[in-house]
Amino acid sequence: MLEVSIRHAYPDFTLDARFEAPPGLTALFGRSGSGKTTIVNAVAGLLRPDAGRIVSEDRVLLNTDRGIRLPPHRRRLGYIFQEGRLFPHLTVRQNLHYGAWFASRRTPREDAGKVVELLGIGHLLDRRSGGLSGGEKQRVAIGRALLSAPRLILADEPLAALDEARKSEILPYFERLRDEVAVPILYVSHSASEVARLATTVVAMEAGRIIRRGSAAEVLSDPAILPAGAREAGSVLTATVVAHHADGLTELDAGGVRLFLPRVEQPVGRKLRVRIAAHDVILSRLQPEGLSALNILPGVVEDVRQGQGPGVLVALATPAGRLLVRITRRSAAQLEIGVGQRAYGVVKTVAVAPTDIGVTGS
Amino acid sequence: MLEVSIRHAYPDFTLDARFEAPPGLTALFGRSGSGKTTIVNAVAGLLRPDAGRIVSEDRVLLNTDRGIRLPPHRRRLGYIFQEGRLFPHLTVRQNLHYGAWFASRRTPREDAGKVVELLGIGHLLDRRSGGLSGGEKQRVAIGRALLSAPRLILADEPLAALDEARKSEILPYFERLRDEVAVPILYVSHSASEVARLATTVVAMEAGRIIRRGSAAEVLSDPAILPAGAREAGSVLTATVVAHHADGLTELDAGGVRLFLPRVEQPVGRKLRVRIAAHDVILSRLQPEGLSALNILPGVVEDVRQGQGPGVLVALATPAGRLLVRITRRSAAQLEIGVGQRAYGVVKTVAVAPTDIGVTGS
Amino acid sequence: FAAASMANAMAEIEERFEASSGHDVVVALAGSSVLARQIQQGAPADIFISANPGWMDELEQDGLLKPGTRFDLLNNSLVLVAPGRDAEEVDISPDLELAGLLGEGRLAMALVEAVPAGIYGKAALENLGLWPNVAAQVAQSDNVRAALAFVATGEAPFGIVYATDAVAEDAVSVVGTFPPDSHSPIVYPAANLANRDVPAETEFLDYLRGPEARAAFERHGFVVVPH
Amino acid sequence: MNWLGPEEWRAVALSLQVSVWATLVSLPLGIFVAYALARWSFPGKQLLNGIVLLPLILPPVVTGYLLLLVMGTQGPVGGLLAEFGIVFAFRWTGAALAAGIMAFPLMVRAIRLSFEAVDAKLEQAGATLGAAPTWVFLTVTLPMSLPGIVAGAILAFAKAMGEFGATITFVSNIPGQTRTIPSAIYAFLQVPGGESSAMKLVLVSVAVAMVALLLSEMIGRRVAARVGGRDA
Amino acid sequence: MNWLGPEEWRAVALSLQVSVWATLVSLPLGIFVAYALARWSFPGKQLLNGIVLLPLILPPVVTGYLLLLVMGTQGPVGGLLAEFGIVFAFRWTGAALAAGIMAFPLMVRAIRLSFEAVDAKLEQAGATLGAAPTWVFLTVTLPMSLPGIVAGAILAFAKAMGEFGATITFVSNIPGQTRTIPSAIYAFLQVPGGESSAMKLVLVSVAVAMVALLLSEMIGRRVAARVGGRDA
Ligand SMILES: Nc1ncnc2c1ncn2[C@@H]1O[C@H](COP(=O)(O)OP(=O)(O)OP(=O)(O)O)[C@@H](O)[C@H]1O
Ligand SMILES: Nc1ncnc2c1ncn2[C@@H]1O[C@H](COP(=O)(O)OP(=O)(O)OP(=O)(O)O)[C@@H](O)[C@H]1O
Ligand SMILES: [Mg+2]
Ligand SMILES: [Mg+2]
Repeated sequence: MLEVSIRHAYPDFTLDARFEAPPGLTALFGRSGSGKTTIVNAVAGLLRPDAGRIVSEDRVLLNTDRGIRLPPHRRRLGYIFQEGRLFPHLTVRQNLHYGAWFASRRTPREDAGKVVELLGIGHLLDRRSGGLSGGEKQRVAIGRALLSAPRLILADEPLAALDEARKSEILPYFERLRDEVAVPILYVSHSASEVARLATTVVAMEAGRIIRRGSAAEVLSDPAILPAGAREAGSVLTATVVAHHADGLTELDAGGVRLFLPRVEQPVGRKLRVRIAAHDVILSRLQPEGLSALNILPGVVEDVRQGQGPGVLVALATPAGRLLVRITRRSAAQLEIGVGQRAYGVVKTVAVAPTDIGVTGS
Repeated sequence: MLEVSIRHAYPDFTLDARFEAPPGLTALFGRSGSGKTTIVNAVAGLLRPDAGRIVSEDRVLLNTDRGIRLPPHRRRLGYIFQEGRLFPHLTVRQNLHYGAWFASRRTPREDAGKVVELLGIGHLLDRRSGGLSGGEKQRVAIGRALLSAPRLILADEPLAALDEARKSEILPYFERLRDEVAVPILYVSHSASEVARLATTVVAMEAGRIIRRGSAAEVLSDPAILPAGAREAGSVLTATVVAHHADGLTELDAGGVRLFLPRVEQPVGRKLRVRIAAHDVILSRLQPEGLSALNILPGVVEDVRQGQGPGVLVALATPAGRLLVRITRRSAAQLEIGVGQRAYGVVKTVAVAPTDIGVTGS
Repeated sequence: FAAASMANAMAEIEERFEASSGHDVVVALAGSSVLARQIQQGAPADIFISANPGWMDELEQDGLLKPGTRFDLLNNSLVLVAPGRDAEEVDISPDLELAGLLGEGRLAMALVEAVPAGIYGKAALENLGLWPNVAAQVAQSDNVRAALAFVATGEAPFGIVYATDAVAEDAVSVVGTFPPDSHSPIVYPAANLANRDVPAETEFLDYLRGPEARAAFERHGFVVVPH
Repeated sequence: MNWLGPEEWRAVALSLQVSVWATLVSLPLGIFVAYALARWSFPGKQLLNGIVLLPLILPPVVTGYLLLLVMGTQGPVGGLLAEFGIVFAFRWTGAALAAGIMAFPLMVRAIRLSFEAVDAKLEQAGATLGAAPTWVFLTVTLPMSLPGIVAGAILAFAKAMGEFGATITFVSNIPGQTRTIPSAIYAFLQVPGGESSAMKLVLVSVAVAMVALLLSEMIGRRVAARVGGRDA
Repeated sequence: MNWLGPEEWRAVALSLQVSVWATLVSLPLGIFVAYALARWSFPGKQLLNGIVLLPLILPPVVTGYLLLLVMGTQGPVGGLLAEFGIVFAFRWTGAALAAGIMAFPLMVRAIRLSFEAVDAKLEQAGATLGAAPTWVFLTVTLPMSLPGIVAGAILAFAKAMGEFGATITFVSNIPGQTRTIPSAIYAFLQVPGGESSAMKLVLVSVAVAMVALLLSEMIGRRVAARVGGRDA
């Protein structure tokens, strides 16, 4: 449980945010300057909000009414800052171990070697932070926060400076923290696919206020707000690994429908969450044939929503769950889409990005 | 013309890079720590390479053989740093005008008001940089570089900290600089779609060396290197705006093939470059019917390349140009794809992101 | 404790006394005012030789002197000096055109209200009726040596210093000696201090009065007050 | 106030004059030397560093004496300057010179520290935006190190207010010309019973210095807020 | 070397002893006060600030005299300490005390400037990683401001080597006990013909200070490289 309720006024900007989030990873999502970092800083104790209450897993971090304000160093945080903030006078190794030094010896902690390997910073350990590249700095900052045995992780755009390949290596690690280590995580990101994959709860912000709070599927696919823009709408299906095939595909079962995805390194029987971007789905009235796309989800049109642009969002009730499809108005007209009609959602196997497939949280 | 040839050794890292790029925007593309910022710093004159020669548009910036080394302030740069580097003691306005102050009065310069509006920083002008959010800082840094009347723009991941909406507002501006103002630009990015859209030339790096240099289409779709990972392969088609339709679609002509895209705010007759990600194309042996996808490109299979993963890259020669299609091995087998066969590439209209459509450079 | 201006002489005397008596003497040198204040604050001093009777009087009033041990040890005389090895002598009398000789230049003296040499010098000039003419041109230093330095470097055309100082400085010459009656006698009183009792105290005081010490003092230009 | 005689007031005014001039005139040179020490490497750098520190190590009397030898009207430099009508000996200008020289090491150290604390990355940013090194210095380095410059100036001013040994040795103690507060205090302390007059002057000098200190703190705070990028 | 007599060597040794002790002992206090002035706000802060600066403003003689009054065996504090067997008056410890007090303003200013230059964001980062304020200070603030601390220490050391007025006033000029190099120089300068001996001592003292300066520059450079995040 993470409960946040903060009021704070800057000269030109007022934050008035209140949300509760179940255990797991809570993603803060919103445009530049909407107040994400401000919230994270308040949770970290680096900002004293004018008024507020912050509770993480029964630990009251702040309660201005009752005059409680835990100092930052007793909040047991792992804060990955938006701007790195490595200690310039320490080596990378010393930076990494800084937090562990202060953590109680009994806390279970991450294995340093594993984290270092995951982040690909083994060759940097004896360097100082001054000469590191942007991405290297960011990776060390991630390692430093993770190795401090935190009971609450704050990550402010942790992957923004990294290349795609590195991102897809690090993302599963956050999933593990969320699910196995069960550390609550407050995560800021501009990337819908990151958020969809990781977030238990998404909190969408605008100009200092919370405009929506809910599961990733709910919030990201809400055509009424589209916090990340129409392009980022999509549905999140839950599926179970059935088999790994020799041709590199993994077969999944989503409510009785077969889905084929590029190889997913998860054991058979594992439940996954698969994000399917609405614009990656093709809608067909007929059962498609002779197509390279392998995933065909039959369903019934549940809802048709038209926005201001040329796009129409169609919600298709399939056995695998609600599938969002974004098509053009013209297509909608041509196909004569209407609520209650049968239709097929076609998803290219390779259109589902590895970063869009994650293991499910609790 | 940008000619770069640099050798420089750090204790653990050696850069040995040489490339030439035609006028326009040259994108440096490569993993974290591959040496991109090092090259940009050498071009800016902030790093003295062990040996090298850098020429931009007939201006020799560096030639260690002939002992020429223009100091940074005479290189007439607009450098957008990876880490902002705003002047903390100046207001946002003063930061923005800092460079203009030193530029010769006769240089044509950008209109400050327009840039400020584009970047959405009008309300920040009288603030100091300390309290700005990460994205706000980055936007001011972009503005500061653009307003210094540069004759060479260096941009090191300028958009990494920004949300999608802001990105798609700023991208056209870089196109304008590239095409109308005709300033050479050296641009570092981890995002294939940014690069594909903007780059005249892409230079792919790995561990301090140039591994490939060519047009965006050539480099990004090269299955042999896939600098950004397989997911980022794609083709770049050139198309002309034919008409804007009332339903919000724009009709284009690409070598005689009609393409429909979400509304593109460009006048009829304008040539555009359209990036189509390989994984967004569905391959069909039959002429597809009853599909929501509107863009169907007939063609002949030219090449089939199989990588290590489950994917197969198929190159389809269409009247609109070479279209890359990424399908699974299984699909390839099912469809019995072979060189010389006729096939259809199907692209969802809404699958083409606004950030993937740009005006063509020279 | 001894006035700083006695440094050389005291060093010599100390050495001889130690050699002949076997006692270990420690000589602390500083300005008389500093030393007097320190004695007031309980400095571990046994004997005080002041360049200024005023400070000795003050200590006496405070009861810090062992009664009956005070005596005048040394005399000194005041001279007018000028830069150069052989400057023209002048006759120091009420008729001396000192102001005229100075011209635009300055008369270097020690502080005329604070430092003994300055006080004596001012008194002498007043007695001779010269003071009002030159008062505005006096450059005061914190000690005699600094005043001498002004003359030695030629910065000031004339200076009033102790004869002992003038003797040792090659770059100046004595152009006249102030008549002894133009100022109160320049004496260096010595006394045994009350607070501590070391057997050697009296022995050393006696030694100071003895012939060996007298010789040493005279070598350094002092005049020993006859007893 | 009538508890200070006109003589004393003259000393106070003179001290102020001397200290302000000593500080202001030496400031540009101090900034220059501090910058050279902080950013350049040149032969003899350590020597310069040492020379700057010299007045701190030498007993003030020695410094004063050296000044007298070099800058007196008969000295090599002083003689030359005298030809141009610049005379230090026995003038308040000489007192200012002595005070300035004694205060110089303090000023340079504080300023140098601040220069060293300025992030070279910001200076580089200035250069890429077309600012030549001098301009980078004026628009980035200097404003960013203002807190240190203010601190250095106030240290120098305080030192100048308290300077005595070198001053009296170099330019003597001439009422209205070179009798600064410390010289006056010294004179009072030399005579039995002069303590109370001395104390009054001490109080005045402390008060002046405190006012200067408070002012500098206020400036410093405002400047530091700016440099820290905060809106103030 | 035989161009310095045993007396002079004793003065040199004593000066070193006094200056090293004065610097080392006042360093922790200097760091503390500098930190308090740089980071805390408390009532009387400006007063503390002023008191620290006091020895710089007051003529050294006055400082020495005040010390004598307060810390002498007859003085309120000195008397108390004397009961515990801690005596400053006329001991080398007193010389160290006087030198330390005179050097204190310089030390504090330099250190304070460095503390102020440490980026508060890094201290915050330390706190989020579980370091309590004391630890943040020890692991972040202190190491990052080492260049300033070194600079402050060397300034203080140089000042202590050159300190004279307060020392001689407070603890007099007793050979082997309180006769430091400057006092010895003073004594030589007071007598006719003492200049050459004085000059020798000046040279020694300059040499010592220069060695200290060079050492501190070397340390400072290395430390600065580290703090700047460069590998050195
Ligand atoms: N001053 C330096 N000393 C030592 N090594 C350095 C220095 N500067 C850079 N390097 C190393 O050179 C390599 C290239 O750095 P560079 O900053 O050019 O990478 P980059 O391609 O910009 O990476 P990123 O995408 O993470 O910003 C890195 O491994 C870095 O650690
Ligand atoms: N110290 C401050 N003083 C004044 N305004 C501030 C201060 N700190 C933040 N703000 C303002 O508050 C708003 C929210 O800032 P915040 O850093 O929380 O944004 P953000 O959502 O993290 O944005 P980004 O994605 O760009 O990092 C911004 O408009 C910013 O300018
Ligand atoms: Mg932020
Ligand atoms: Mg980089």
